[in-house]
Amino acid sequence: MMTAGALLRAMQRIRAFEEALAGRPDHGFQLFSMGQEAVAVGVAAALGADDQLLTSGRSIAAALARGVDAGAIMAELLGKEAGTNRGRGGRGHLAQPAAGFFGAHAVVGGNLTIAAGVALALATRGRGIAACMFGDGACGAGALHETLNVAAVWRLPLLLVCDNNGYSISTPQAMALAPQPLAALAQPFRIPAVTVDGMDVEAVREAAVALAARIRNGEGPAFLECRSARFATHSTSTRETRAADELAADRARDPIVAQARRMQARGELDAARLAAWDEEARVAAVAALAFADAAAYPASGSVLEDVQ
Amino acid sequence: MMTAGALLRAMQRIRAFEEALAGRPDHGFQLFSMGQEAVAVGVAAALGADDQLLTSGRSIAAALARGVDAGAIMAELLGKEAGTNRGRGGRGHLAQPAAGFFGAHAVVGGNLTIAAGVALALATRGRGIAACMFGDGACGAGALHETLNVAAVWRLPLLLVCDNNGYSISTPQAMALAPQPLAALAQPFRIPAVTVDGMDVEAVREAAVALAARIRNGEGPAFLECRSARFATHSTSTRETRAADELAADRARDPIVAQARRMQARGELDAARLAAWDEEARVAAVAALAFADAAAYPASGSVLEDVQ
Amino acid sequence: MSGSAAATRVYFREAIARALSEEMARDPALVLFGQDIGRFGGAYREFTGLFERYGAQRVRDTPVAEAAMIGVGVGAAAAGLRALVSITYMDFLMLGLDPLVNYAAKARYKTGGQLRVPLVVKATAGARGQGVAHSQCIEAWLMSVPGLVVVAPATAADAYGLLKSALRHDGPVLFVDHKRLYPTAGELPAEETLVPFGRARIARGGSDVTIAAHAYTVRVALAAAEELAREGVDCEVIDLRSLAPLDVDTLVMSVARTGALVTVEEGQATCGVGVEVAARVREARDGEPFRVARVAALPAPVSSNPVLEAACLPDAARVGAAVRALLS
Amino acid sequence: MSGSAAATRVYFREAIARALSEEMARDPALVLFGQDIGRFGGAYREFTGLFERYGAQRVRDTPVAEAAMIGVGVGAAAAGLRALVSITYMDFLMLGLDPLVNYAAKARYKTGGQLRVPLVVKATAGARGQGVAHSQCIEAWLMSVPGLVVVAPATAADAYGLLKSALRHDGPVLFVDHKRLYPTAGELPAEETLVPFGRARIARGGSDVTIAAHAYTVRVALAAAEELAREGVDCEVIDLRSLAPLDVDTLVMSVARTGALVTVEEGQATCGVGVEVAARVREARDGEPFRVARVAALPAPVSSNPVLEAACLPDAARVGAAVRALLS
Ligand SMILES: Cc1ncc(C[n+]2csc(CCOP(=O)(O)OP(=O)(O)O)c2C)c(N)n1
Ligand SMILES: Cc1ncc(C[n+]2csc(CCOP(=O)(O)OP(=O)(O)O)c2C)c(N)n1
Ligand SMILES: [Mg+2]
Ligand SMILES: [Mg+2]
Repeated sequence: MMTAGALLRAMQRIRAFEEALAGRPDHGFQLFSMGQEAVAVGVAAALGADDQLLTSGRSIAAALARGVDAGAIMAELLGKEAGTNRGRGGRGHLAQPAAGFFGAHAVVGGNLTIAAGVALALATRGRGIAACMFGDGACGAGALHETLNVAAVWRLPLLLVCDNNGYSISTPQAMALAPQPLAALAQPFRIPAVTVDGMDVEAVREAAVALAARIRNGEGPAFLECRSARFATHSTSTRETRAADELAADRARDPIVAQARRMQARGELDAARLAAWDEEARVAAVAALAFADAAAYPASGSVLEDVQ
Repeated sequence: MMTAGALLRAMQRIRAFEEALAGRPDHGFQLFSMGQEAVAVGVAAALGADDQLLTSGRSIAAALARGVDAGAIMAELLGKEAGTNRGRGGRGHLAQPAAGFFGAHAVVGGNLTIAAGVALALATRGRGIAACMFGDGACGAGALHETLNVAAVWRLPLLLVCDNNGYSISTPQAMALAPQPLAALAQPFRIPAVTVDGMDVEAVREAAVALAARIRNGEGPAFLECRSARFATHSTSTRETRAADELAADRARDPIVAQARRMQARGELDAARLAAWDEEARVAAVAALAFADAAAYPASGSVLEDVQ
Repeated sequence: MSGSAAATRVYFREAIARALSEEMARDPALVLFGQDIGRFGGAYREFTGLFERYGAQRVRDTPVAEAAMIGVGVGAAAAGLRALVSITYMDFLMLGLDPLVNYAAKARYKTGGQLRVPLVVKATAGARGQGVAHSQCIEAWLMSVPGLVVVAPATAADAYGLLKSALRHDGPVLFVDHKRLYPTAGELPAEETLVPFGRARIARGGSDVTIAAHAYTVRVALAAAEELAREGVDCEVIDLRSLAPLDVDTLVMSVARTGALVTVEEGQATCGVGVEVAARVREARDGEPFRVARVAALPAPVSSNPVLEAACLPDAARVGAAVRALLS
Repeated sequence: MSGSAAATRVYFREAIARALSEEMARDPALVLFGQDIGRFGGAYREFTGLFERYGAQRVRDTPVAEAAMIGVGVGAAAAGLRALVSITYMDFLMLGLDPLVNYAAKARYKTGGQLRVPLVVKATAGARGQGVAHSQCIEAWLMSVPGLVVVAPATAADAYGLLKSALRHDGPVLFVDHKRLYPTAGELPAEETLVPFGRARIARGGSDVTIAAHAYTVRVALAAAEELAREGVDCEVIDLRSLAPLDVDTLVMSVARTGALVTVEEGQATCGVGVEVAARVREARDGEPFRVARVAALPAPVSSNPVLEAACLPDAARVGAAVRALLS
């Protein structure tokens, strides 16, 4: 069980990583998770070595939370051969199955049926569960329905995690999706579903651990909706559409600040320790960036490798 | 409002039509509705001249119930130029939009999103609703989810009718579908849903009329599940997989016999009148078959007509 | 390309927005469906101003559900409206092929002429650093579907003129707009000028070799032609514009003069646009020989990696090399 | 076709069932997914006996959800199993192209070699009186997808041998089985004989013209060859068997002898298999001329109507006419 401090530090590392990358607009656009760190960290805290995590294209937080090496992720995002995917996947396709991060897939909803298949393979092997993170936008896709149904009929060890930041690019959830809450989508399939505050890392962790336990217990799939908020624009090349006050209200719910405050209130953390952890995270991010910058691009002659 | 007798006679005409066609295996396979007549007749009874009905490939009952000419339907099923679709559509694609039967489509679940579009067009015009009949098998398809969602978000005048005969070819509902009842699928979208006995034509009619009234009233889509039973094999070229006793139990619930009995019990029908109606239906079917047999096949030279 | 004095210079996206706006004013039955096409104005800002002018009923933001987006557009069009469905990345057209190919392309035929589907599916194709699932060009698949018209403009004027023709056609049309064309500008004639289907455009006259391209690769071909001109090789560049129907006559007349054809496309060469273009020309010349070469993406997924994307895609250098090899 | 004494005569469906059963025995990781493939034994009875022998965990009846069927197969295969997904009608492959093309075909590439997807999608193609949405042949679309292998047997022996190769391949394979082949029978060698990818079969030797076909059209081509033989025209019929990779060498050697190539396919001619085959041969012969003609379905939906279906599909008469026209 990860401690409150470990949860906080994992979020700090993600934030620092993305801030370091954000300072470097010289590598095409990126899909940041700022504000949504608690979802990735809380879910990853419920997963073990035999488990696999799949995500949408917004995957930096999940990859780091799952323990994939920061340097390899940064190198991948900068298109370097030293990246997790040898620089072939890039933003939206980060993957390291050997580390339990089966990977991101940039097709909205496109990883859902894949995750059901991964869950089936794990069930056949007899060890591990699959968790799949997707956004609210994916809840409009038929793939979710087909996945919920087969997962329920076959009692697959699958944890479906909706990281609901309330928007699909510029489209607010309510304009595109009738279900309220989105967790209600699981009910017809008699799949247990919970909605939690995605800005509260301990709440996410507890819900994920509880649902994962049921799944490991052979009770079939479960659905976890985490209400989060995206602090940055959809991508670094997308224009912002939300009002300043809405953004300010979101930022006031910063999951990192909230966890730090909570720990301080519980007397588990003092300002000095917090600052030290922040600095540690910053240093790690700078190191990852340095590693990535020093790494080489793939040779153009390798363009036909690993096609078939 | 159709009378009890009108409902019965509509079912008798469908049964007689299919029995006449069944006696003629010389035109490829057919998809019969025997046993499911009450669903088509009850739903059609709730539709008016401005409305449009769409169905799955199992569409003979629906087309007849909607008032499409029996001779034209028979001609279509036998591939004749005099058919509703000039013999181009055939089994699985019967259509006569001018008669309010927008048509069948043989892709399972394939008519669902189309029906939502038809409903949107009708709403824009300001008159009429769209009804879409589909089987239990279509409830596993993502298209249903996407249709439920857009219909709810846009409050489309759409009546979704699941003609649940319990099987997708050989696959029992419970083996392929987790939701129980299937009407539960509408709940997350906050779409009103009802499950009725699909072998009881008056029950189907009442539920359809009530839901259609809500839809006409601008309250958005509705979902009607009708529990029916297929008396024949999936298609005339498909082998039977159900046990004899199961089939016998189904046939004991014959919607035509049930409606006749009910009317007799209510003193609305005597044996002579029933026999006369039966004979009328048989004669009409024979006439339809004679019309179709007399009609010509399309000219092979017309193969490139109406492509673009 | 220098237009008439009255012509105005507009960005590709402006040409599309103008065509849409004018057609919506002209035909009240026209409804648009797409992700973030409302207030947001579309991923490429090609829908700017339409929501404000025509409102939420006619400019509909949709959920991320390509199958329903196209299916609803098809049903609405078949039932009396006229629909344009915007697919932000052609890769995701795959999710909506069932309603497009199995229903829309066959509706008129299978109903014996009772139904028509005046639908335009606008699908944005091509690579621009977005990776393996946001870069594909599958227009060749749709070219093979009876009942579908497929157009792919390379200039602002053709985007405007072809989109207008598509929005007045009574059957389904695939309108392919390439990502890399959005930052480009071109001249739009002052007077409304529609571009008919099945009519190619000679983008550059020449006598030594015919280069046939469409969408963004027309610019690649023109760049190659400039280089080759310096070497004394005079290329004729034909912008196909309309892939189905194809303008075989214009191609045949050009090849009759040059005797050599190089096809260029960003999609795959296998079963692609170019191989079909060459075959149609050959069939029209019944057997009279001419030299042919095709340039296309290499047979690999298109990575977002800058090095690998560039290595995979056809560029002016590869087109130039193909022309030199063909003429040598 | 007469086989060795030891050979057994089996129906096409039996060849498939045998290959599946043997491979399931050989590889416990192999799982099958499909509609009604369990007790029912499959739409064409090609899964007969497998459910009884291997059970519900490995022979999985699925809901009618092609996207999930393929997606689950892809995920299971990528995570350590080996999957075969049965798509009863190739028309419905369209519903599952996203997981197949956007994920499976790119997984190895986009993960830098970390993932492999040992998946076979078995899609039943072709027309047999089932109408516009149950008759299409879209194998040419998949031929163009980097990362996919596409095979299409015409005989029981090749169905057996190619399916076995597919079930041992470490990447995604599209296995095309044509409806009209199910009632046919052929000889199966007594000893297990795998058929490698990329190797065509000379179904009939000849010297006047090369006819290239695949799946059911091989039988159409052979029938035409019989007729033509009576007229003294000696046709070589090449059964492509493997569409991606293509066996260009065998084609080139044949055309070198005959100087004429007629391609036959049941799908559309436009951007089809035949036009690609002819182009590969031409490229391999660098420019050395030969006569070419293609025979395919007419550009219309394939109706269930007996008259219109027959009018639309290529038959021996049309192949014969094409050969005569080419040689005259
Ligand atoms: C099938 C598909 N359609 C459209 C897109 C374009 N797209 C990329 S991200 C995105 C928004 C997804 O929103 P959500 O699922 O809520 O995830 P978030 O971006 O909020 O994390 C869209 C529409 C896509 N990648 N895939
Ligand atoms: C997308 C798709 N997949 C598979 C099929 C093959 N198929 C035809 S009918 C049918 C069964 C459908 O069952 P259901 O929806 O319950 O309708 P019913 O036949 O019971 O009336 C199937 C699987 C199809 N037509 N479309
Ligand atoms: Mg979101
Ligand atoms: Mg059923």
